[in-house]
Amino acid sequence: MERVIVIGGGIAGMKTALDLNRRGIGVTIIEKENRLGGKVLGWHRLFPTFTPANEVVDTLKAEVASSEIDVRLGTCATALTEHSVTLSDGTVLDCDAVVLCSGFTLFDARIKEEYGYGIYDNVITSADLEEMFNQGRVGLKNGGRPRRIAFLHCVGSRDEKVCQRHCSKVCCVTGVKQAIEMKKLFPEADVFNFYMDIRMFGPGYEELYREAQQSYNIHFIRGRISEASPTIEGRLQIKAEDTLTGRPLKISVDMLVLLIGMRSNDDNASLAESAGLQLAQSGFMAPRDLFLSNVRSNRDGIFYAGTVTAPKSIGEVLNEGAAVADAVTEYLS
Amino acid sequence: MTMNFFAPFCIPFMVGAVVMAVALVVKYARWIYELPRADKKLMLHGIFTRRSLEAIWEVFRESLLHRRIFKVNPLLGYMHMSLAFGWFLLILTGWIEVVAYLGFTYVPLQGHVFFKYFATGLEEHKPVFNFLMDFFLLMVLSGVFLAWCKRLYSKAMGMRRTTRHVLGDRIALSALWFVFPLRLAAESLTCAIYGGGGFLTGSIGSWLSAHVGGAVLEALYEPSWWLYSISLGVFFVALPFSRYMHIFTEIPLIFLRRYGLHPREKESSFDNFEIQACSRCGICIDPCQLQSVLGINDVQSVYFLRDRRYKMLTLSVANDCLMCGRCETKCPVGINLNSLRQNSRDTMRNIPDESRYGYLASVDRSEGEGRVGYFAGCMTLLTPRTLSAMERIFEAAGEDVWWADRNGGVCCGRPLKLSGETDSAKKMMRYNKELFYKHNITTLVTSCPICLRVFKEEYALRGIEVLHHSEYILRLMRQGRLKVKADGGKFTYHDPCELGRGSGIYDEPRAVIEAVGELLEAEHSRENSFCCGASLANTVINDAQQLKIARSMAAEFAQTGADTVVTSCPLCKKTVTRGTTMPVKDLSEVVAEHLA
Amino acid sequence: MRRATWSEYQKDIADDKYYYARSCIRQNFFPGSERAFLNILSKDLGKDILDDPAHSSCTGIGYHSDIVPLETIMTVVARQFSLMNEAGYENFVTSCITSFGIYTEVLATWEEFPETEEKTRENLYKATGREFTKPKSLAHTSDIIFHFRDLIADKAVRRLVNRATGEPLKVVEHIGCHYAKIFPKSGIGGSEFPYVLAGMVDSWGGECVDYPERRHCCGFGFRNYLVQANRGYSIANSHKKLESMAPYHPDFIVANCPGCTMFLDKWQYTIAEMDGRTYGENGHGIPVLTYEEMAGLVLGYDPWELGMQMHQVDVEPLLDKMGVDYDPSAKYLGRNGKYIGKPEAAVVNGCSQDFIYDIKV
Amino acid sequence: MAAIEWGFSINRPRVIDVDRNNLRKSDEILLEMPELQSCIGCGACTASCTAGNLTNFNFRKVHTLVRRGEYQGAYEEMNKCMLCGKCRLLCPRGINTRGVVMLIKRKLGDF
Repeated sequence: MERVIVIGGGIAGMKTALDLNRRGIGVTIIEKENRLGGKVLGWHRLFPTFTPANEVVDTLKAEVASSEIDVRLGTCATALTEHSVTLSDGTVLDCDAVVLCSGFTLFDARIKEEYGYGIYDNVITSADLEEMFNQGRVGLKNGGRPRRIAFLHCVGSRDEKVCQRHCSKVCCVTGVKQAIEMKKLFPEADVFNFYMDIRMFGPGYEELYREAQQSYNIHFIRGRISEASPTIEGRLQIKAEDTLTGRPLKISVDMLVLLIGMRSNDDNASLAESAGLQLAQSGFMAPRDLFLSNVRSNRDGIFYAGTVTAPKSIGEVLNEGAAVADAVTEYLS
Repeated sequence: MTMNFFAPFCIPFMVGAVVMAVALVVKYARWIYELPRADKKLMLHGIFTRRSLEAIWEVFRESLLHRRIFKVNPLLGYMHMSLAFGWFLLILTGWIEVVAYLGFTYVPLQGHVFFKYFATGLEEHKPVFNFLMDFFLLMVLSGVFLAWCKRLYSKAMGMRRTTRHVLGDRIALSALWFVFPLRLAAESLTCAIYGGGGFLTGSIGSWLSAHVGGAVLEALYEPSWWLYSISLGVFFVALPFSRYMHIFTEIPLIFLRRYGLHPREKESSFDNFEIQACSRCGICIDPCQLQSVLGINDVQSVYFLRDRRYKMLTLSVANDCLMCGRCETKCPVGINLNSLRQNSRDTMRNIPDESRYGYLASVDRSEGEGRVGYFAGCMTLLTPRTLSAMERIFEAAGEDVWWADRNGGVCCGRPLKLSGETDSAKKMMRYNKELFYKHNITTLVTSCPICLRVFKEEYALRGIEVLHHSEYILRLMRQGRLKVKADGGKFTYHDPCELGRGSGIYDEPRAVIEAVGELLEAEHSRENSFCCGASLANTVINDAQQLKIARSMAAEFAQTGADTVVTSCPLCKKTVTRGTTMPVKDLSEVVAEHLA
Repeated sequence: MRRATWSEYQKDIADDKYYYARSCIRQNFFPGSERAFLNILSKDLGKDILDDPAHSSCTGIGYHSDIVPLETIMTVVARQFSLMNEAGYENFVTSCITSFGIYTEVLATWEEFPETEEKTRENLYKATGREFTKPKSLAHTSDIIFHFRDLIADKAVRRLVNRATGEPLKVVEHIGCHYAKIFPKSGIGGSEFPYVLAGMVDSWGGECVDYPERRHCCGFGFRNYLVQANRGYSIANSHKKLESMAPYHPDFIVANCPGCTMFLDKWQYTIAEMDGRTYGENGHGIPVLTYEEMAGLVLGYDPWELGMQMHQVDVEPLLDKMGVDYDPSAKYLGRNGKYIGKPEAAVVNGCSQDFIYDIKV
Repeated sequence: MAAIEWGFSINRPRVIDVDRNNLRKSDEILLEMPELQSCIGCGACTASCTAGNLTNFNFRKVHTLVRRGEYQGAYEEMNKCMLCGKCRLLCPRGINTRGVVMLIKRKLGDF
């Protein structure tokens, strides 16, 4: 029986493995964490429908568990060719094809130190906020209810200063979704979203954006926050330009949420080198082309699915899982 | 024979009658006293002319017979006529009856009203009066019956909606409902005990005396007259403070109108006559698209007038009106609903500001040298096809044109006036007027009915003929300067409110369309045409509501079987386009496409 | 404040043998500070530092005011380096933040555009017959004090604490814009959370205040100040900072840029005269210190020796708080005991406006 | 006041200080017309504006400032509007722009 190794046990990896397995192909998933699920595990609800994230992950996990897929947790790939994958413990696994589903890394907001993440208590990231939602404890560090909340879009995206030129695509709608969730939790609070552009690319996203504005009275200010400083009341003063009026603006908020972007994994480069793969300028893996071979790498036998090639939404990632299974099957036959 | 014309039960009636009389006199005297000087002059000049005679004839027709309601809705007309004219005849015949029995002697008012009660001792009966009085009573009762039905089943009366009333109205209404049934009861009981009466009261009386014991009849007799008197008294007291004020107010209104009085740009005392002449019949509710399409049911003219009368008018009610004029054409009292709403808005919003629009002073972006001026209007600048079509038409006709605002001009002022900022609107009007004079034009053509209306009504342009482009195009065609060829196209036409009901221009655009193709009328056209919903007069409804109106009104066009909807207003064009998938064109475009 | 990232912004600072470049503003407005710096280095710390009389202004003010062209200033900078080479030193330290910015910028420009360095060598040679090599290290004088902050702490005779209460003094540290805002890597702690002054304050027992406008410019802004009509912009910046820090009741302000020290000090005087508004305790201004003065006080220098009588805002309230012994009568006596003149009473020093301007109510 | 002729004064900051601004009127306006919040700043209103063609009146900017609590001069600016209604025909978000003008004037004027 042919064997395909899927590197990464997030939703892309699981979907790929399931679709291959369904076609009678032996699959091994290699996941560096001690559980399957990837980044989506940390998410609470999904835009734009507020579907609980675990509905997606749990379904996939249950299907994987009830299948014959070989899952190796707590280990990662350090090198690969189309016929083998070397694990961190030195083991070499042989295979007939490899699908790289190793996803992305969340941007470390501490690098944008002007926003004070890790320095001021109530500066958090979008991922932290999802974690708070999951734990059911949303609020200020001191347990208080925020009266004013600011969201900052494009932290670690579209920013030459941190070498992240690309757009992370999903943060805009995440910001809108989280703003609505915060407004629902704290109806008395004013919510301000600071953005450079609002990119509502998917179905229902624009509608959600409009709903946020009109039904939830969320203020959208076009301007990037330049800095956050503490105030004597323990709030955060943030500065931005309200570019639509051409005036600088400052405002004190109780909570600043940084919508952190997706960046490429640090080990993409070494993996690429080991297998002779091409990297995009952004550091993500470069597929053979962006149209007919968008799940194939430049080397036969090595495939991509999910955010290893670029930021994507969950729906798109799952589509790629299905697409790559098709491409691998074609390759093996 | 001497008769005593007093009984204690008369007191409620007498008090009511006195209160009503005093209230009416005080009100009318004050309103007339407060009339603007110019209005007083008009009144004095008109009183001793045949206009007064015409007014009397109109009072008979409208206040008693309610001819206009008949025209709108015969059943409703009959209801009003039977109540008003029937009651009038009852009173008139009653007086004649008293004279017939007693000769010309002084009989106090209650003596006339309760004659049946006081006249039980009469030896001879005059059956003709018995018959007539019963007949008229029956007539009124039939009206009351219909009124009851209207309350309960307004649809049966051909009205989808009926007015929701304030407390005072409900009291007066209830009293009125009971006046005539109680009169019937009191008179029938009287007949049962004392005999007499006509086919109605007499017959019921005989039946009662045959079937009901004498003691019971005796016990009911006095209370029935008391109740009758009380219901009359209550009604009279309530009348000047309720909608029933219209019964009397319509009479002076008809006279004043005949003398040439009308509502002005600013609120004036004359408005009182119009406002209180409103019977709140609610005929204005059904034509209102805000009601029929959007279900908004507290802003229609009837509510507007009510709120204004009781000084509880809010901006949101005053502003929430398309001013399409559909209700105005239906109003049986002929109240100038739009003018009243307009001057209410003025009162609520007009803030004279001398410094406002100071920036207009040096603006002149016009071009061209012709004696014919073309004013596109702001909206036409957003429908450039109209603009280029006009250009081709002018060229084809060899007209030398002065383009007032092709490169951006100053608004005509009507939108601002519609919002109530009357004095500021005047500044724009003054600016444009001076611009027209400066360029020595003799004809002013506009393709925007909104502009057209204000040019005609407010600008008072001496030596400049103002034409809508439909009129102008038709004139060119009739003069032979513009040749068009018909190609069998099927068109339907939407009457813009400001052009049709607003300026009375219905035939010209139709004549133009018929010259190039076949015109298929929609179900609602001319005076009955719908508003597109985007009227500048309404600043309250939102975009979704505008769209809903547009869709509902445009649905009719598809049913005509036409290929193209034609209209002659840039705003209507934009709006109707949103409401239908059919192509929508301005009249000028259609003409330009068919130039020979 | 948790300065999580400052340690990522470190730079190499030489341990000894410095070639010293003076600051135009510092030597004019805070002459005692430069002397104190030289004394601390050479006497207290026993370091070799050369105060070369042959060096000149870097012409940075002229450069930022569009009066001195880039080529000229590069040549001036090259001459300073040449003098340093001639004196046998490799570590260039400059007293001025503007100069520090200029040297950093020029070195970076030469790095990125080598042809400009060639041109400069040519210009310098043509003008003076000199040649030069670039310094091994470039540091601001506050970097040097920061470098030796723990040594100084060891030798300290007093700490930055309130003698009466034992509480640490609340210090507003203000970093000159050209220290790290142009090249974040050139400053200790980077541009967002510079640690150069905060490190001194921490080591010497004080407590830094993090207030909303901490990062804001003092308002010097060269052309904003130099053109009288623009001074409204300049003072508005100091005003904004002072308004923002006032609620924290700082005991003093310390700055590493001579321009900032001067403007935060003198604009307090102007604001008080204009609006009657003061920001310190008891209707006084907030004393503004150079880091040399702060170090000098810690090391037990006499305040008048440090030139603190040259401040617009009186420093006595601070000296009292710190328990510094000083002779009030010696304040306006110069080095030879000669009277150097005394400023008029000022609102910023607690004198009422009515008194000064004889306002008849 | 000061007897010294300084030749300059302390410039007022241009910053929109949301903390210092009183947002009550702004909140009232948004409560009455929540759709105003859905403005995406495309500028179609201002581009088509009849008054904006003749003056520096910028409807988009004025209402945005009002939403931030900057009321100074907003009434006077809105008074430049002719209420002609072109902007309402163009607004991609379907905002009742004429209603907004009237509402802002009502809230910020004295009527």
